[in-house]
Amino acid sequence: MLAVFVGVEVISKVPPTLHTPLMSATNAIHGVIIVGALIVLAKAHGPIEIAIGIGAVIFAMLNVVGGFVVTDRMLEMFSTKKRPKK
Amino acid sequence: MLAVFVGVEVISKVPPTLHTPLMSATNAIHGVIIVGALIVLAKAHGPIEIAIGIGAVIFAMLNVVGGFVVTDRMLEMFSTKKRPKK
Amino acid sequence: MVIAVPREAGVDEKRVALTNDGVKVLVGEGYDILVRSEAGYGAAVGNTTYEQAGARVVAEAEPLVEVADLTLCVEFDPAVVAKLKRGSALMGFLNPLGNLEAMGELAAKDISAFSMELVPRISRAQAMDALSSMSTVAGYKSVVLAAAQIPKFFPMLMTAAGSIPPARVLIIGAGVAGLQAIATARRLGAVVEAFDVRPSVKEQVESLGGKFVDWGLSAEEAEDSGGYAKEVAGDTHSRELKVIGERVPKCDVVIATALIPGKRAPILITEEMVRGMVRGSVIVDLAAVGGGNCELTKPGEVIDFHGVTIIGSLDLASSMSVHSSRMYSKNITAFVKSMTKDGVLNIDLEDEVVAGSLVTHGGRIVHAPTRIALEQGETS
Amino acid sequence: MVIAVPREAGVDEKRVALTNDGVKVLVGEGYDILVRSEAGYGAAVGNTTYEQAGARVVAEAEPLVEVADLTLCVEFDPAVVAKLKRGSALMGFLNPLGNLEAMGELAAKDISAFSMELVPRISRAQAMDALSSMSTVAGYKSVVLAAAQIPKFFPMLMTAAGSIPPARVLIIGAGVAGLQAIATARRLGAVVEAFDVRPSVKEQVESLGGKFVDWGLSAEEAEDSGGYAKEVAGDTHSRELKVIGERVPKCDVVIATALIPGKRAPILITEEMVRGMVRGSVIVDLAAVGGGNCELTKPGEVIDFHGVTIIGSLDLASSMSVHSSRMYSKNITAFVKSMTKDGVLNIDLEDEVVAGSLVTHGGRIVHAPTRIALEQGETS
Amino acid sequence: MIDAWRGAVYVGTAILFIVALKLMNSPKTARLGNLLAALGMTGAVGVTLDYELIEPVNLIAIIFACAVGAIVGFFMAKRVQMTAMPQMVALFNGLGGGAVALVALIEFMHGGANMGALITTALSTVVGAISFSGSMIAFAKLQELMPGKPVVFPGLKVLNLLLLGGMAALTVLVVGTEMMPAYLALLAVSTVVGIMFVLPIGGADMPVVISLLNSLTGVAAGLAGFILANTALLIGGGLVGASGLILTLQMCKAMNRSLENVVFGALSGKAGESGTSISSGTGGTVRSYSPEDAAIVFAGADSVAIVPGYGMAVAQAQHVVKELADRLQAMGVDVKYAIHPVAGRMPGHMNVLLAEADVPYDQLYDLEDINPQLPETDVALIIGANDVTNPAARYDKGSPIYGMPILDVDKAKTCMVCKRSMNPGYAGIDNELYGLPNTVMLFGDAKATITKLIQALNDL
Amino acid sequence: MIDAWRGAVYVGTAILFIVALKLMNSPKTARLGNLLAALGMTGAVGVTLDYELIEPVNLIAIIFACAVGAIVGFFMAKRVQMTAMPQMVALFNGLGGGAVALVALIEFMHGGANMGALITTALSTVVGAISFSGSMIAFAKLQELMPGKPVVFPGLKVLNLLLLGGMAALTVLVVGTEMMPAYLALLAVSTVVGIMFVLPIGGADMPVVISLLNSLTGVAAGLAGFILANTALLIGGGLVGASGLILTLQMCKAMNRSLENVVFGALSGKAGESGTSISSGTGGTVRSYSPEDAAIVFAGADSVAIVPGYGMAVAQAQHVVKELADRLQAMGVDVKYAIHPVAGRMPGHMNVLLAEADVPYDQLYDLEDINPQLPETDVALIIGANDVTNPAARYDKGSPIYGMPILDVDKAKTCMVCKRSMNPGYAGIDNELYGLPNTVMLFGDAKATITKLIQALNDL
Ligand SMILES: NC(=O)c1ccc[n+]([C@@H]2O[C@H](COP(=O)([O-])OP(=O)(O)OC[C@H]3O[C@@H](n4cnc5c(N)ncnc54)[C@H](OP(=O)(O)O)[C@@H]3O)[C@@H](O)[C@H]2O)c1
Ligand SMILES: NC(=O)c1ccc[n+]([C@@H]2O[C@H](COP(=O)([O-])OP(=O)(O)OC[C@H]3O[C@@H](n4cnc5c(N)ncnc54)[C@H](OP(=O)(O)O)[C@@H]3O)[C@@H](O)[C@H]2O)c1
Ligand SMILES: NC(=O)c1ccc[n+]([C@@H]2O[C@H](COP(=O)([O-])OP(=O)(O)OC[C@H]3O[C@@H](n4cnc5c(N)ncnc54)[C@H](O)[C@@H]3O)[C@@H](O)[C@H]2O)c1
Ligand SMILES: NC(=O)c1ccc[n+]([C@@H]2O[C@H](COP(=O)([O-])OP(=O)(O)OC[C@H]3O[C@@H](n4cnc5c(N)ncnc54)[C@H](O)[C@@H]3O)[C@@H](O)[C@H]2O)c1
Repeated sequence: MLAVFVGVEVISKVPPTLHTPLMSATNAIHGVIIVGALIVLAKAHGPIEIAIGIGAVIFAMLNVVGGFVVTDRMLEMFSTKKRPKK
Repeated sequence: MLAVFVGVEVISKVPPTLHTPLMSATNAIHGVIIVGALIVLAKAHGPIEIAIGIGAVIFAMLNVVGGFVVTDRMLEMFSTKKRPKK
Repeated sequence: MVIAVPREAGVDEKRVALTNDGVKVLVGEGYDILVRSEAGYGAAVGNTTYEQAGARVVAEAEPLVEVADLTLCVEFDPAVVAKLKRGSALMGFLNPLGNLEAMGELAAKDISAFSMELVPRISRAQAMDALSSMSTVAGYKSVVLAAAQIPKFFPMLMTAAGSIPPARVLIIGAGVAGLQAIATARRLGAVVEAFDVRPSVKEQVESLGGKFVDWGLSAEEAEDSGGYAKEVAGDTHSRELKVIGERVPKCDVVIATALIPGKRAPILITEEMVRGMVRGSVIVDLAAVGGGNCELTKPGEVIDFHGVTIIGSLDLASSMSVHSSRMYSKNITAFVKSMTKDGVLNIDLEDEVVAGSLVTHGGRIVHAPTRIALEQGETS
Repeated sequence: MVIAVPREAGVDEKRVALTNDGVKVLVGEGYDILVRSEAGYGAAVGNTTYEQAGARVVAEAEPLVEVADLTLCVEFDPAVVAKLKRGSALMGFLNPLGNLEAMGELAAKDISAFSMELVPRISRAQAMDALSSMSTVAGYKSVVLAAAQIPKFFPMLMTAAGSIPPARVLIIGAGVAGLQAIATARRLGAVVEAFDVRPSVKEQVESLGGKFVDWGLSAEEAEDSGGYAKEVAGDTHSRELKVIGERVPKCDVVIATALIPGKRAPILITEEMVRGMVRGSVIVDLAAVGGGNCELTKPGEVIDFHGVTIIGSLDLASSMSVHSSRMYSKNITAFVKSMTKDGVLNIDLEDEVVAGSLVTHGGRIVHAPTRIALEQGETS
Repeated sequence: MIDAWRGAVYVGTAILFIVALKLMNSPKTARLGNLLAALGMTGAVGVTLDYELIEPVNLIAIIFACAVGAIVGFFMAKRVQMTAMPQMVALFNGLGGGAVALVALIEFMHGGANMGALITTALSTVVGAISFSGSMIAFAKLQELMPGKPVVFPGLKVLNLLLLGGMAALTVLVVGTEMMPAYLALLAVSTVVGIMFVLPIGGADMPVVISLLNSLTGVAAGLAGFILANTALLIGGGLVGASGLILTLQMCKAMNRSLENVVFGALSGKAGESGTSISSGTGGTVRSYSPEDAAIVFAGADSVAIVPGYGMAVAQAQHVVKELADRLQAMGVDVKYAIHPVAGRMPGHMNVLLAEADVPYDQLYDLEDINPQLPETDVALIIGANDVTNPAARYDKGSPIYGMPILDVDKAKTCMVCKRSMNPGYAGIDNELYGLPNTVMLFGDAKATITKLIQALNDL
Repeated sequence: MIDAWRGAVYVGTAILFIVALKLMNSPKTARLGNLLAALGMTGAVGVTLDYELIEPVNLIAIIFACAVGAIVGFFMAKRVQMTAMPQMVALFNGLGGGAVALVALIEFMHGGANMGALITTALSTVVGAISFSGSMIAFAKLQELMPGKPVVFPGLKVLNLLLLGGMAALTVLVVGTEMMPAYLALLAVSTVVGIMFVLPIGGADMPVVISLLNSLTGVAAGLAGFILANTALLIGGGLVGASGLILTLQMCKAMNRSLENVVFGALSGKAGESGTSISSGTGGTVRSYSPEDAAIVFAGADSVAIVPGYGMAVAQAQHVVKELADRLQAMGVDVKYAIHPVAGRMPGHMNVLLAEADVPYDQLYDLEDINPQLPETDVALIIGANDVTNPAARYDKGSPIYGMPILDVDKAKTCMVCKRSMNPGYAGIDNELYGLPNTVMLFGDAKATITKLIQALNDL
């Protein structure tokens, strides 16, 4: 509940240009499901569960790694134009 | 821990004139100890514990009520000068 | 082709039709430029400067317009017509309706005569719009003259010797000159009100920090299709006089610029209004060319009427000769350049700008109002 | 007590020493005010206006200064001395060093003569500082005159007929008049540089958006204890001429205001510099009162030197008669009021302002430089 | 690993996530924010498992799955073209949703849960599956594997109602009976619902939908956190669920649409084009920026040309324009004013105003001087000018302004136009400039808008 | 009452507290914030107890204690004079600390706690007691029940070290043995430590100390939350602990001191006067405001008179001054410019500049017109003017400006002076205005400072 509240608080004034990177970053963050996937895979029994677990971990991992890398690439655009401040 | 973090976040940019009212408000807030005092008084056994408990509740209640009222009076100063906006 | 730049005929005329910058451009286009000796003195362009730019300076005795294929002037001198080469071209403020006879002669000599005041005010022709250039100059100078004349400050001044209120300036007619006058008066710190028949200029006046006198005339009543003002008459005119009459006596300076193309300028400031003005006040009547907006105005003169100075001078542009010549020369140059094809003047009657500004061509008077006026003159 | 306001003697002098506002104040203090008929015409103050304010208008034939206890004037007319009542007082720009003989006569007639230019420039006396008032007027007007004279625009203008560069204005001497000139020229859009011997004015020039020509003179070399400039001579002077000489030819307008109290104005613009200027340029020499900063200046005249106009006019303040009279009248009124006790003039020699501005009093010349000059004149 | 330890790391992760989102508010710190979030994630993943307690088979499976996911994810993300970013985000989001559904599936298979846990499991299955299939459709649309337009067919509404009803019924069944077939049916129906949800949406609304799905995935992950009693999941998921929703709403707002309108618009047949994209009179789509967006553009610029026009005069915006220029110069940006000879309504109109605002003359450039410089200029900021920037003057013989020289602002890298509307200027003609791909509009009164822009620059 | 229900209310309370603190950031919403916090508190208190489960004795005790506390607290707070506010805050804070200590005491008496709970109990006793006694001393000092100056005596340092050592030893003893006497000794020693902590601090540093004690009480309450496993206490206490500390640090910063310096300054003998108060050349203490402070003053003003002087010209601040005036007018404030006849360095100097900035003439008032209005003006904002506001001109015959009429800005309710330093102006004399009680200084270059002020007004 507090998390939800903080979510609202933290987001409420983002410039529109950053909407997409921000969406992408939160997208990567919900990749925390990797934690859940790892837990279930760790205690999985039998091939079916393991297979499903592997699927879950792969999916989640793709989500996490891909999400962060894509976000980073988006954000690169803002910072490439470095110039001396006065 | 999250609470601490939020505390930092929420306070970090207060104009100096509001320092005193803010201090006063947080002062009232730590009066939540009233909750603790109530709990212990509710389950207190024997006159000594009850006496101490009564002391704790009175103290805490003073803190809470006095704190909020004082803060409100301080803040009154800022809002008395109401005037029509344009 | 040879282009001639004679010395202007008017005694007080200090402008010149082509400055050294213009010479450079036209030489680059392939023309030979002849300039009468000392033609540019009034505009601070010396003979050597012309020569350095590529022109040939022609002494007083030698022929000039006589040998030219195109003659450039600022104000038109009817006496020049006789000297022009047959079939050549002429360019300048010809004032055809005021020089009907000369126009006939020009046609008779098969001269292609371009009148700069007829250049249509379309976007493409803005660089050739000499009327705008000269109005700009006049609008600016009118305020400077008024400031020099009036025994008061323009700006507000709060000093140890009391507070001086800002001058109150009324601009009548917020066209090109009027707007420039507003801007200049505001720069000097005056409080400026502007008046016009065309309600569409309200926004323009305000965009310069002036206050527009809104007297509720609709655009249809006031404006023709070309954006020029229509003549107002009858009831509207008397309403207009009332609105102006209320303001004039409260003003320190009035700049009048109201003109209606092809007509006498409307009378907007009556003798009575002037009598109501405070001693020392100043009226600059830029409409003096059209007879003046003030009924007391004597075109070309500065008069004092009960302590009010009424400036009817016609030479405001000439008094700013350096810059007005420079602008005029730019306009002329742009015009000539637009008609030039392979180094010769190519008069393309299909071209709106060319056709619009031609008065005589191919031995005929092609400017309709002029032709009509001439014909009426002959019949009457 | 009777205060007299005569008509100014100078033909071109349009100012008046006391306007209707001043009359009101002094009547309130208990004085009787007599004003010569039409004395205020030049300043747009009519006889009836004076009467409404509480003054008595005195016809030409009637005695005026002859009956007055205090006579007010702007410029001093030596001829008036003979008419003044013995033991009365006189107030105005007396120019004592230029009117030595008349000062002697004033002393002889036991007249208390206050010279407005001698009012000390202390904070309290700012409201009586007529020199500052007139300098303010002159500084403003000098720029307006230059703008009216020069055949160019002051402001930058980017138009379809080319871009007009802003006028370059050099102000020499950034005192009261110079600063006002900077402000006015900047308002009109010119690029302004200012030059002074006193380095302390740099900040002031910049506070008006002007550029200060820094030529590295120290405050001690340049300034006396009262904040006035000291005369610069020898090496420093030639360095100064060099700095100015580099700039003058690049300028369209030069406004010269450099004065040194009690001395001839320094020559800062040489003939050679003027020759280097572009035709049509303008020099306004406000230092003409002190002989002029330009060696070609003819005080009181406007001359044309190789196309450069040099304005040496002395009547700039007079040409702004309405406001300059108003300011002067405020100054005079404040001065008289400060000396008034129970409705009469109370000359308190303890008062710094009174003592400082008195030239003659109690039958003696109390202004030291005047006395010395007179004595020297007598012995030589 | 001691539980307390792990808990601490999870809380740390949560804090890092929050800080990261906060840092994402400004372009200057956004990248750092992303890095911090990644760091937090690494920490959380690192401490999750007690490796010594895991069976070898599972360990191998874990290592294998992690390696595959990480490597494939990394290269996909690195290789993808900038323009294909949106579909990437959709894809990854779907995978996240899928992972949740799978986790829930395994938990269900484990069985033995109480009522509350069962409900939660069913819910996270539903949400995860919807998020998965919806995202995949979004991906397919954006990648043009299927038509990008809204797909609507008769009976879609009825079908949707049926599906939703089925979903509800199945959920009850699953919770009541714990039967595997019912569960699988629920999974299937949810997947179809996801598809049906995204199918009717298209075009410019896609980003909003992706954002919504993103939020959904967050909710799903949070639900999984409940099932697994895992703080990191709970907080992380909740955070994304909430911020994702806010973000979605903000995106709608920026488009002047409501969320309902976006989601159900096509269904009810009243789908509008996105509010930010107006098709300009001369073709091309017009992009509208907020002052905040504009500020970010300026933050990345080295050179700016300010082009004032009549609108600046009308708004009397000269003083704020000067202030903006000062602000930009203080940031090290090279600022020039490009003055068209007939800008405004009188010769020298702009000069009068800019002189009043104390703009130094040497920053003013006329047409001939500035035009060659414009192609190298990062941003041309056009303030209330119109005709003098209209490219039609170059070639369209029928145009009333044909032949007038214009400022080549269309050649600048970005061309930003501040005016109140799409209305024409003096000449009364449309300006195709506004539809060019490198043009963005900054709608509003010049004075108010530039003031906001300065504020946004300060807030950056 | 169901525990889940109660938990939800507690979380709600926590959120209300957070929102409240957030709202306290701006004077406009601060009061609402306070109300919300009080609301949250009421909620938390309301749900805490299962009344049906409480023994009648305890219930009566509770009702009695609550009534007494509430009534006394209310009237004390209502009756107290505005000037006595700080000591009230100190008093209430101390009571809060005391309550914590008492709660801990009862918990200790209950006994039967594990190691962790014991440590926590000991800690909350220590912190609560320190906060209690420290606050009481602070109260006594402020109420002038004892000298307000720092009390330092030889050997204080040694004594403090001994006390701290004793405290540590006793804590270990308590945790190890659970003996009541040890506990009581700990309570006593902690109380003495609190006294010794505040005694050597005095004067302007008091608010900082109170804020620090406030933070401590928060920490103590949080610790009590641990003991009682109560979320509301945990979050509320933690919040106050953290925000109180931040606030303390900010207060130190605003005074240009470090926390160490404030707390240990007197002890080590290098206590400085507060950085914001400089004694003015003509006596009186000069108060310096930040632009943020100034903004709040303006937010409460109905009428403002702007007094420009030479400094505005030097800074070329006329455009930002106009902007400030526009901003204030948009807020509904009546703005007038008061122009002194000799402000600046030439006649009409201010007119030239203000006209350039497009200030309407009818907002300019000269000395005679504005002086009668100044006593009714809320704020006189003096921008780079000095001599023209110097009250010495009225009476000090020795002053070079004696006799010059001045602007009666000293008669305005608040007089705010923006200049770079305490340096004199043209006349070279000090200005006693700066030391008047209704004057505050806004040090800095006029242009930069006014720009910051506008920013602060926007942020409000
Ligand atoms: N300079 C001269 O001497 C002169 C004389 C006469 C005619 N002209 C003609 O005038 C035109 C000048 O070109 P231009 O580009 O300067 O002006 P323009 O083409 O007339 O365009 C001005 C634009 O400013 C916008 N605008 C108006 N008020 C605004 C406000 N408060 N805030 C923001 N934007 C505002 C208008 O769009 P919105 O309504 O959408 O806001 C309008 O499209 C040319 O066509 C020229 O030929 C010039
Ligand atoms: N108006 C005239 O005609 C005229 C002519 C000559 C003399 N005077 C005299 O000039 C004085 C005018 O009074 P005033 O009050 O206008 O000016 P002032 O008394 O000279 O004071 C100006 C103040 O502005 C401050 N300042 C300077 N630069 C600044 C900057 N960049 N930002 C902020 N503050 C700045 C200075 O203090 P800091 O250094 O602390 O910043 C200074 O104390 C009077 O004494 C008058 O008699 C007037
Ligand atoms: N498109 C272009 O390139 C271009 C160039 C220059 C001018 N123009 C336009 O042409 C129009 C006229 O310009 P102009 O300055 O040459 O006009 P002008 O010199 O013919 O007249 C001056 C002004 O007087 C006004 N006026 C006429 N009768 C009046 C009356 N009875 N009372 C009050 N005012 C009266 C007119 O409305 C006009 O504003 C303007 O709208 C101007 O914007 C367009
Ligand atoms: N305190 C007051 O109330 C008050 C009032 C008015 C003037 N003042 C001060 O009096 C001073 C002089 O004022 P003023 O205008 O009457 O002076 P002024 O008329 O005597 O001289 C005009 C200017 O010429 C300059 N100058 C002199 N010789 C020069 C040279 N060789 N080269 C270049 N410049 C030269 C002077 O420095 C001065 O700035 C100023 O500092 C002014 O601020 C003070």
